[in-house]
Amino acid sequence: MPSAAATLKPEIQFATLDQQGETAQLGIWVFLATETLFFGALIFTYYIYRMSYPEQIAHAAKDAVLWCGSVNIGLLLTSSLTMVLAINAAAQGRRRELVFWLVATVALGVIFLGVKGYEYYLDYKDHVVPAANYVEKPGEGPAGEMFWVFYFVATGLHAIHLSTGIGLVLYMLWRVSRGEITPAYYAPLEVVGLYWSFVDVVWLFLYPSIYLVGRS
Amino acid sequence: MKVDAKEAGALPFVIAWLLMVGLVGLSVWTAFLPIGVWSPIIEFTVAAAQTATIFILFMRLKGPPSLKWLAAGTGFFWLLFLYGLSMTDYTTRSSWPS
Amino acid sequence: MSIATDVEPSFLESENTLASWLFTKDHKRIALLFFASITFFFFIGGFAATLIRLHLANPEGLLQPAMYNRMFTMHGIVMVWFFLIPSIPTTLGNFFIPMMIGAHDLAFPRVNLGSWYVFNLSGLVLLYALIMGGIDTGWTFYTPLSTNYASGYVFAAAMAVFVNGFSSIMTALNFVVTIHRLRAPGMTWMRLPLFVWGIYAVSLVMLTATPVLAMDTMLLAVERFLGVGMFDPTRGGDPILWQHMFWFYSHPAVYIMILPAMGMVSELITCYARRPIFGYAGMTMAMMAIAIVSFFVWAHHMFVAGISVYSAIVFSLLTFFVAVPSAIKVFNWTVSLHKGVISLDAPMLYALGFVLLFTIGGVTGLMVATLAVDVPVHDTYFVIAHFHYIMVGGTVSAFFGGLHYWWPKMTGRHYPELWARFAAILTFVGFNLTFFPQFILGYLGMPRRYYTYPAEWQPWNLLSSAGASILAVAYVLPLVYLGWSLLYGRRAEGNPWRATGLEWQTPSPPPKHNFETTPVVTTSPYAYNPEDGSYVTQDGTAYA
Amino acid sequence: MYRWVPFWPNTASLQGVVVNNLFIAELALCVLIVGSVLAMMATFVIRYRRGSAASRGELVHKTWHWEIVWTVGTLVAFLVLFGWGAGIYVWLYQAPKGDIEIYAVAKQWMWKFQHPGGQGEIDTLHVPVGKTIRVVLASQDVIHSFYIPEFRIKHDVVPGTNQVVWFTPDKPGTYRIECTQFCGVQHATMIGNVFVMPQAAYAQWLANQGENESLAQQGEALFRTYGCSGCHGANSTVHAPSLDGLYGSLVHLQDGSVRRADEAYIRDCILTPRSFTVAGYPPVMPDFSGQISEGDVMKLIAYIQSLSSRNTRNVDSH
Repeated sequence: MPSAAATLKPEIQFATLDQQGETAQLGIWVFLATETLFFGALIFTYYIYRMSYPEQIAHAAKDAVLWCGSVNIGLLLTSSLTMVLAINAAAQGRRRELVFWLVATVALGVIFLGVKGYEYYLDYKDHVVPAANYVEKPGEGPAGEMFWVFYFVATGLHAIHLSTGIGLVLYMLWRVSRGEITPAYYAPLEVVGLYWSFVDVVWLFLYPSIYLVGRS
Repeated sequence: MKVDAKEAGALPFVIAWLLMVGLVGLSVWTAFLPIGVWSPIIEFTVAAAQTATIFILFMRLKGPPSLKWLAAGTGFFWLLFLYGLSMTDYTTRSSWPS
Repeated sequence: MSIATDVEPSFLESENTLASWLFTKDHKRIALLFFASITFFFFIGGFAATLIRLHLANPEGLLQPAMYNRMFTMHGIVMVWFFLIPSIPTTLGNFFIPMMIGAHDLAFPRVNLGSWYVFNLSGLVLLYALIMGGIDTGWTFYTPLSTNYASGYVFAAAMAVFVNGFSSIMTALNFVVTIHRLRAPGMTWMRLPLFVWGIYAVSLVMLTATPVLAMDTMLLAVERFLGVGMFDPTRGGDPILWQHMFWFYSHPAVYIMILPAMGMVSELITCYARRPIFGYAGMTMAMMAIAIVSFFVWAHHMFVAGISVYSAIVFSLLTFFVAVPSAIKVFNWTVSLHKGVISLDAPMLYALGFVLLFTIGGVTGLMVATLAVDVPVHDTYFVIAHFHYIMVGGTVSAFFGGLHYWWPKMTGRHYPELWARFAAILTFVGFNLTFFPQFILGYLGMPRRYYTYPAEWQPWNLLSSAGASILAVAYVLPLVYLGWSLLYGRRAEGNPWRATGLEWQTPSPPPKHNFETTPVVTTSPYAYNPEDGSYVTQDGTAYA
Repeated sequence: MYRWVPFWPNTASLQGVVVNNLFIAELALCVLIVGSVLAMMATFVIRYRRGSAASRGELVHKTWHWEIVWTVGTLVAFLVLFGWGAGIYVWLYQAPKGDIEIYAVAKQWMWKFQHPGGQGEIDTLHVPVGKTIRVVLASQDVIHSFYIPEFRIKHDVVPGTNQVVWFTPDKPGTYRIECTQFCGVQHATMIGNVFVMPQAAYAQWLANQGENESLAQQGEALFRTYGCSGCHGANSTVHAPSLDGLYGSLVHLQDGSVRRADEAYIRDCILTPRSFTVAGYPPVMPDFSGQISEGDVMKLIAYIQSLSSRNTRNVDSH
């Protein structure tokens, strides 16, 4: 056994490692509640405007690249799966499997960002990037531009969150290599997993808001 | 089927994953049907179902500490305040939109 | 145990390199770091306030109009986000929450330290904006003035507020989790001291309100920086949407300021009246009710802003509901004096001042909650006076009261009692002289944020400015004598006030990890007996 | 009234009197509450000071009884205040048809008023005593707020929308108009005066303003310049809704909703017609947002208004 696990003690304010791990989980859940409100407020502004300019925004939203968004939702759902399998592997002490699933998670995240980047490129060619090369299309009015502002703010913030997630998973890989993630104490990995899955959930709501509503 | 991290196999998660990907398909399909207001309703029901799956199964909302439920619910619950009370203004303001 | 206490040095003395402070994980040291930061910002905000009052002493003024506008904006931003909101939670809360619940530290010490760094980072961004020339939008950043018309560093200031929110969230998250998970054995929810309840309630509000403001300022910054439309009416945006989201945070923010103060005052009144609080359960419920209902009332800042009449009616009604728990609290504090053994030490003077000033602020709050009365007094000095009674008369009084009360515990030294009483009375007098005339000015019709005014209002303005100079002295005075006491103050024993809380059952100043052994709690928090002067501390020890 | 109180503002309108009464009632209640808290505190602090011999036995403990009485009592008092205030507010903010309709445009840092007869004023407003004055407000740049302390009325002027305030001055005199929403560097100087004149003097003043095209006439000219008459005119071949009798009527929109055709509605229709397509008409009207100044919009509204008042009431009579 690596020595780190044998000498692992809870921090001074905790009685047991279990208490420490569960407290960390509670902490990240509370943090995710604030994230819910953060993205929820953004979606709130979007729907206020969408309520006011239903046709113009629906018109603008049809220019969002549906296949990119759909591929990405698939990628993220899959990454949530690989993440949970990584946690299971950690809890059950299967280290090679753990590393494999973590690498897979990072890979899926990176592909997501790649697809997103390509989508931005397509958007740029379509002249829908506000403040860069936006050209108002007939029938959209100023509300069209507001849609694209929302689109870039929302997807941009999501991409920042996802990049943070990728960084955290890489950090976890490093800790795994140092033997610090063991069946006795893998709370850090669980915390990262919760964050990762939540970033996935954000996309579950952004996806229909941006790509689907008003398509028909 | 066991879902606790200590003893879970891959199977329940793979099944849930397949279901969720299937739901995405349903969502995209209904988006193109001429069913008016029903299509966003279906799309968001799908999103809510996927969220519930991820929260409960993948993020193990069921396990200890039990307060996780409270924390997870609070964010969504508080959003209701923002959405609901703002609507008292936006649904009745006569000079909006301009 | 007593031997171990002698051996373990206090948290102040255990190690004293610069790094041991800057990278400390000890909640007590982090509290002192926060103390330094918010004191700095308090005096920056106070400096601006002093200039404002000097300027308004006569209608011709002292500053250029643009400079005056920058001053009140700076006063607002600094005082709200860099003093009042963090004041009690990050300093007294940080120091005493773990001690009061019998924990060795907060749940996430690194997050706690991070919060301090993030706070200072946001402070630096704000100082940059101020030094580069400041901004003149008012602390409310109303669009489209802030996005399209105002000169100055609106983007930087908005980012400062945005980053500051992270600090709030980190601190609040820590408190919520700590209070849920790290209470000592026997410390049930109904045995928590009311200060802990106050901090718990305020953390809940911080966690749920701050993200909405973060998103709002984010969109403002995007609009300002990139020149795209979001709240701009000429591009289809709704300026009132900014206000909705801004007040969704900033109204609860008022309760963020007052809830810890309410908890603080409950500690002070029980200790100096030597009797249990009247209606403990009612007090806890009132605080939680305030925390939640505070989210239902934000649009009462917008009664004349152009929201729909129906919406205004709904929000007015809800605002009256939030006043009910506040009324309960005032009633309970007052009755808590009944049959006590009352000594008017400095902390108690601050606490009694708090109750009175909060009551005046509260009843004038009823007036502005009434729709028809809000129409004439909205955005006038009446509102200025009203919220200063709550925030300065309330929060700052309670903060100073708590600071004096816990000073011996934090530093191991007594403050000079006579000077402190003098400062407390001076605060009360100066405060009323400053802000009461503003009620009158407001109803006479003087709008806020005016750099000049018709000459007929000068007497009231002059009176207010005179009061402000007294208030300034009353705020600088503690800085002097508390500083003095650090070096020359009488050494404090563990429990000089014979108080019941767990935090007092340690040496002063406390050792690094608070308790040698985790205490076991057996009683309710305020087991004072006024009849014979006996009391039982929370760890079950009875004293005659 | 109340001039003997040195810190009481003058009250010079019907609205002012109504609001004032409520204010006084609330003030009395506040004094009562603060007074009783202060009295209780002082009594206890003195009677139960440390060292006093007063008995400390039998603390009042079980508290629900008191708590409930106190809570219900305050709640009832609050509900009365709420109802009283809300009733007045609805009355204040639902402007009736006025005797005189003034159009006001706020901009950094001035108030521009236009009378129905076309007379324009800057930072001054002349109105007759005893008449109901309706002021339609618009802003050219940022949010301002229209406030006359003596009338106890105030309303924010939000760019992008029209707001309406009304008042019935009941005492001749000169009163201040203030901007109360911070609107930039010279916010404090955005002050005007409203002159409330006896009706004869007001008529005299109007006459002295020289010959003016009325606001509606100016609007009619704009109606042609902007090409509105091409479609909305009597002989047009384009299928566009007629504007005769539009003002004040109920309009059924394409999306199924119904709107009252008030100033705000007409303004919205001119600027963003696509959001307000009338049921049964094609959405062909061009978007005028950003192309017409607030002043011109107001003239057009005055003209469209005059199309309906020709039959119902005579605008030019005063």
